[in-house]
Amino acid sequence: MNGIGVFVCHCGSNIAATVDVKKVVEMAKLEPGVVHAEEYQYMCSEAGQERIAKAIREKNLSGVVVCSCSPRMHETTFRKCAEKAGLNPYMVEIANLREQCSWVHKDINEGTEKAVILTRAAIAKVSLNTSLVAGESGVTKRALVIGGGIAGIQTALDIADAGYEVDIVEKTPSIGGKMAQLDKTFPTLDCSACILTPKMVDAAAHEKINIYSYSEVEKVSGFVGDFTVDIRKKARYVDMNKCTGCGACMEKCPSKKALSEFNSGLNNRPAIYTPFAQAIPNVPVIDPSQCLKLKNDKCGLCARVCQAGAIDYKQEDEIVTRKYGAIVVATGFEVIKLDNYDEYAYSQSKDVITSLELERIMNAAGPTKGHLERLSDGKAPKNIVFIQCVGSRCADNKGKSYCSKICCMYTAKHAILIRDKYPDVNVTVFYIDVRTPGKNFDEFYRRAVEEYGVNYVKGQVGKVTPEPNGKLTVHGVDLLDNKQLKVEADMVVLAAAIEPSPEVRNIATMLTASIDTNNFITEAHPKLRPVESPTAGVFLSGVCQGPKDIPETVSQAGAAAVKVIGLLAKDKLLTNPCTAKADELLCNGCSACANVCPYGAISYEDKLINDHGIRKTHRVAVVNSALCQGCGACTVACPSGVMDLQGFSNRQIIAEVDAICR
Amino acid sequence: MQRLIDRMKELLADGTVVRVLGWKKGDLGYNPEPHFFNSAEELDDFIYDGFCGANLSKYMIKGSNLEGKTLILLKPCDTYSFNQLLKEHRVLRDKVYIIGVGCKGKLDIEKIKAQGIKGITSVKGAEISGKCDELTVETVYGEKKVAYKDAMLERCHVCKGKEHKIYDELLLDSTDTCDGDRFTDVDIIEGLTPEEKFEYFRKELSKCIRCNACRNVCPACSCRKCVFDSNKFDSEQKANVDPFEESMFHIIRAFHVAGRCTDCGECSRVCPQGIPLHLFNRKFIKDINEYYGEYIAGEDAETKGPLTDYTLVDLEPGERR
Amino acid sequence: MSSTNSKTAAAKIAEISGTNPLKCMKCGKCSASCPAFEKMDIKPHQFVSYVVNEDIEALAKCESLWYCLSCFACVERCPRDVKPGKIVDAARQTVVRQKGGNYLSANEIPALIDDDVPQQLLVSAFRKFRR
Amino acid sequence: MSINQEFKPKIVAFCCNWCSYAGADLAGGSRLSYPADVKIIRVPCSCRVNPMFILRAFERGADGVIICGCHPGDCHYSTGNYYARRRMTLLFSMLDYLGIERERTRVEWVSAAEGVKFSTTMNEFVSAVRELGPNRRLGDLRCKD
Repeated sequence: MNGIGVFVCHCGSNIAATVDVKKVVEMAKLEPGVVHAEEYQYMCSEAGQERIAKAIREKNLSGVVVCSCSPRMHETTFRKCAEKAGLNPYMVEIANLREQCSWVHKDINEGTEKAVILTRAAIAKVSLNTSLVAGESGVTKRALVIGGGIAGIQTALDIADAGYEVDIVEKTPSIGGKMAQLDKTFPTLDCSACILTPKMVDAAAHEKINIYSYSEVEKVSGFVGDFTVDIRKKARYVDMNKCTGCGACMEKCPSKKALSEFNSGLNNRPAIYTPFAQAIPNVPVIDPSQCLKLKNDKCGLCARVCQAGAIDYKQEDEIVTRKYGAIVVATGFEVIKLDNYDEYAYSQSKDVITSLELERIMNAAGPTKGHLERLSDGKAPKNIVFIQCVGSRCADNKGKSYCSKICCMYTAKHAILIRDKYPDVNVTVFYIDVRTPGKNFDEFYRRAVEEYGVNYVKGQVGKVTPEPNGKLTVHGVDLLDNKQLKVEADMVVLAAAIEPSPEVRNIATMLTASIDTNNFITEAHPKLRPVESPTAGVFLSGVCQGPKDIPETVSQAGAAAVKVIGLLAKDKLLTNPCTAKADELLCNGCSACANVCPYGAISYEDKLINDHGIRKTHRVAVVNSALCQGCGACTVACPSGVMDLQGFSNRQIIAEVDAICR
Repeated sequence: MQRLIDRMKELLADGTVVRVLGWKKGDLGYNPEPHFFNSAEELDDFIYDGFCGANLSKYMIKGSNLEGKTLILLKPCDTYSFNQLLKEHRVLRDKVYIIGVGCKGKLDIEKIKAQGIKGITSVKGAEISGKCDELTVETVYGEKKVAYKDAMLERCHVCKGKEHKIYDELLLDSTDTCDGDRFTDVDIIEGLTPEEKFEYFRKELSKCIRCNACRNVCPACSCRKCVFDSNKFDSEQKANVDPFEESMFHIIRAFHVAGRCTDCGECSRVCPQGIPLHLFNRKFIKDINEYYGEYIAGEDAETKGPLTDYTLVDLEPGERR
Repeated sequence: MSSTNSKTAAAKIAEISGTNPLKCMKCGKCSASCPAFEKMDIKPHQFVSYVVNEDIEALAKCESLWYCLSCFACVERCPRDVKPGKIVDAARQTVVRQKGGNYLSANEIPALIDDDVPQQLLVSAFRKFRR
Repeated sequence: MSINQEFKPKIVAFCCNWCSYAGADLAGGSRLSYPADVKIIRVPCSCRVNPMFILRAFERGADGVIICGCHPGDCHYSTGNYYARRRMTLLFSMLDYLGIERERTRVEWVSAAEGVKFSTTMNEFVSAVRELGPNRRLGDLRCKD
């Protein structure tokens, strides 16, 4: 220990007005270990920093206390300054004389007395500081994207374009996600498939992108830069390498009773199927719950018609283990179940549909070949009613508390498309509020009203009753007219809330990422780090983080990609040196610390310990400093105080306590 | 007891175990002590009677480091401690063969003395095979009778039950001894004013001589080096100077075993000053049960302890449920 | 009624009904669901804003109190858990209590019942008039 | 015990780096005053606060100890304050059991945005401790004059 230098900042008059800085310097000089103390107008200025550097060099200081503003403001500044002068940056402590002293106290005597004590505590702490060196860990230059919707595809493309390898894991047989199911997109009304499928093809063709379709993430271990992931490739019963995608098998398959997931269950698909014509990969899968061969060993027609010999009924799930440097969650959303909204007769009438179902009905490749017709009798509807906010913005326990964000716009889109194609159809929209923030969004909604004559009525619908004549009576209210309305409709479209995909819970647990009460993954900071999860190396893309439309999803996907690229571009990651560390000599190996570690950073090893010449094998805790974030939960769980936190050690904090209570 | 000895010899003979961890006769007939018996011959000094209150599970930390398997005798309450040690990886299951022995309540010689009986030479009626309802105390002044229950350790009056939570085999019968509520004393203290509470504990704790017997006997205090012996917190062992020194020691000791303490009562049993140390542990146990749901440490070797666990809706500090 | 009085009256209604009228997002689902809407001078959704605006005097005088069927469709369907029906009910209670008596006494009821009276009416009548 | 206006209690406040320390900074930035008796020790998380620190503070003559952390659910380390909540609940209950007034110990969740809450909490806490008077039950007499 060579000696501590104390540097008291006036911060202009910010500190000096309520703290007698000369007195602080004087008192600091009396503290044990202090060999240098001075004051200056602005310590953070270049001249101020030069004073610190000079003192470090000339007096060969072993520790520095800067009495200035909050460490949250300038701790890094002073650490860098010390480092440049040849002192370990972690030998610097800050006494917060501005935010926590001069700015809150008015009396100069009181302020000075407290400043002296705070300085004393910082001196006591710094005298126990140890030099810390940030550790390094390697980076596997490959990223994993979980989810192959527009969010996942865009993230993967952006990462791959930067030259890094990306794997996409998609649970369904094809990438494309919800966007592939949409007919047109707002507010430009361009065809969804026309803008999405080229991206899907790009992703499939990209030499840096590898798609695991019909696969799920099974297990994740490791940490930022070095994740190990087990991927379960579900048995397709079709050999990906042999299949030519001719489609003969699907045509011939006699089991055609399964509901098409892609068409929202509005029509049927065969047991061997691709979800849709432009599926990528264009290799069918056999649904084992439907296939006659797999169920009771009959049929086998597909194998017989397959000229490539790609059908393999014996195929089994396969687990692939791969290493990644970063993981992006892009698991997307589902439309909520409408069981809690029986008043809207969704389960009673085929003509009450969700908006996503309407997308399929409007789509030329959909169950009605794009003709707007009632699912009950195939007749063209004359009156269509849209009901907004079904299950969104609820404070009861039936629905979701949040606004699903996309419904106002897609309803305006649907209304415009219908009025455009079928001018004689009356469209009524019951709304609570119309929310259209976004470029050209409100203009789009106004066009629906002003150009297309869509009837917007403010007021939520109370109930929908199916009538014996096949019509639907919508019991609504016009709050602006203060009138109850009964609207006769041929079709009712519900703007049902969206919710995160159910598997996100499981994935979040595997990634130790936290999720909120609505199952959306929590971002590291709601404003400043919106695409990162609090777990290092895990990033968020798309609706898994919160409701979003396509443009927003694509921007966020790009942002997540940039974060991933920034990570993968590094050869080494510097780790926070203020991590926990166990004293192997005395560790009990009791597991208390590992039980409370939120990062899984603590493991146990049977180590040969040399205890003053006595060699014994003990079970001891080992902290992975790349994983440890330095919270200190383990240090308190440890009964013998063997687990300590570097930079905030037990003895350092005790020294501060003692200095304050002296 | 002969059955027990025969069985132990059998297990030694067939090589299942290489030693026995049990109780050895003391010099006074009422002070047996824990002992590792390394051969069948040594077992001549073995005893298991009403005075064998000592919980042997902690000795298995040492036993786990010895060559070969150890036969350990565990009373029902000792099995909780053993499970807890197993959970904390302090003992190894495959290094031990457990005979769960029956228990009819354990005796406290101090309780006999407290009845004004002096000059005790021996006590009869404490045999495990007996009925355990009356003790005959031989003293230099003649024979005295004491009801077995009146000489029982406090902890046996609030016994957790006579079921062994872990064992390889069971031997000997038990009798239920529970006739009290273990939280009664805690309730009483909780009802006092701050002044009265402070006075009570000051009076009790000022007796503490920091002999560390409570810590050394405690099966949960199994750290290889106790914080009070190390410099980890600048808290090394030192002579008591002021009343708070002991309070600090005892609060921290109780806190360190909170959620791990099985309420085996050894701390109070061994305290030479008779400080009711279990009152600290039971306060934590009571709070844990009330705030976080019933939890019995050592009931199994897997469940997460209450202090290494949480729920999103836990009670706020200072709030009462 | 002075402003402090109306404040207390509004608080009283919130208390009796056990609901928080501030949670209302003015969607109107209550009014859309109400079978007695046409007869009401103050509509169910307005009831909520009257309480928010502390105009309890108007509520006490309104016809709606006696037209509400207490069918609780609005309570069931309110997405914000504001339960307008309970608010109407609470407002009615404050009026009934002030008048110092019930609209009907239990003894008068048997004479009024004939075979055509649905049981639900009896139940809701008790709910409305007897506390 | 009569309220002694002259009595200047020693108050140790442990503040987590991410929320409460930032909350204290915000209180400073907003010039929201609280008694100078409060001295803050920065810890990474409320779960870093060892009961040893608290007892040590009392031993060395502190009159009150307060621990501030992120609101439950907002912990920077996601779970730290949940553990802290259990530990402190039990420890404070024990201190109460030993006759150490509850008003001398406190846990408060203060977010980085709650400068006002930080200042009002400290004002309340200090006046509660002032009312109790000096801590005589815990102090190490050797440290006194």
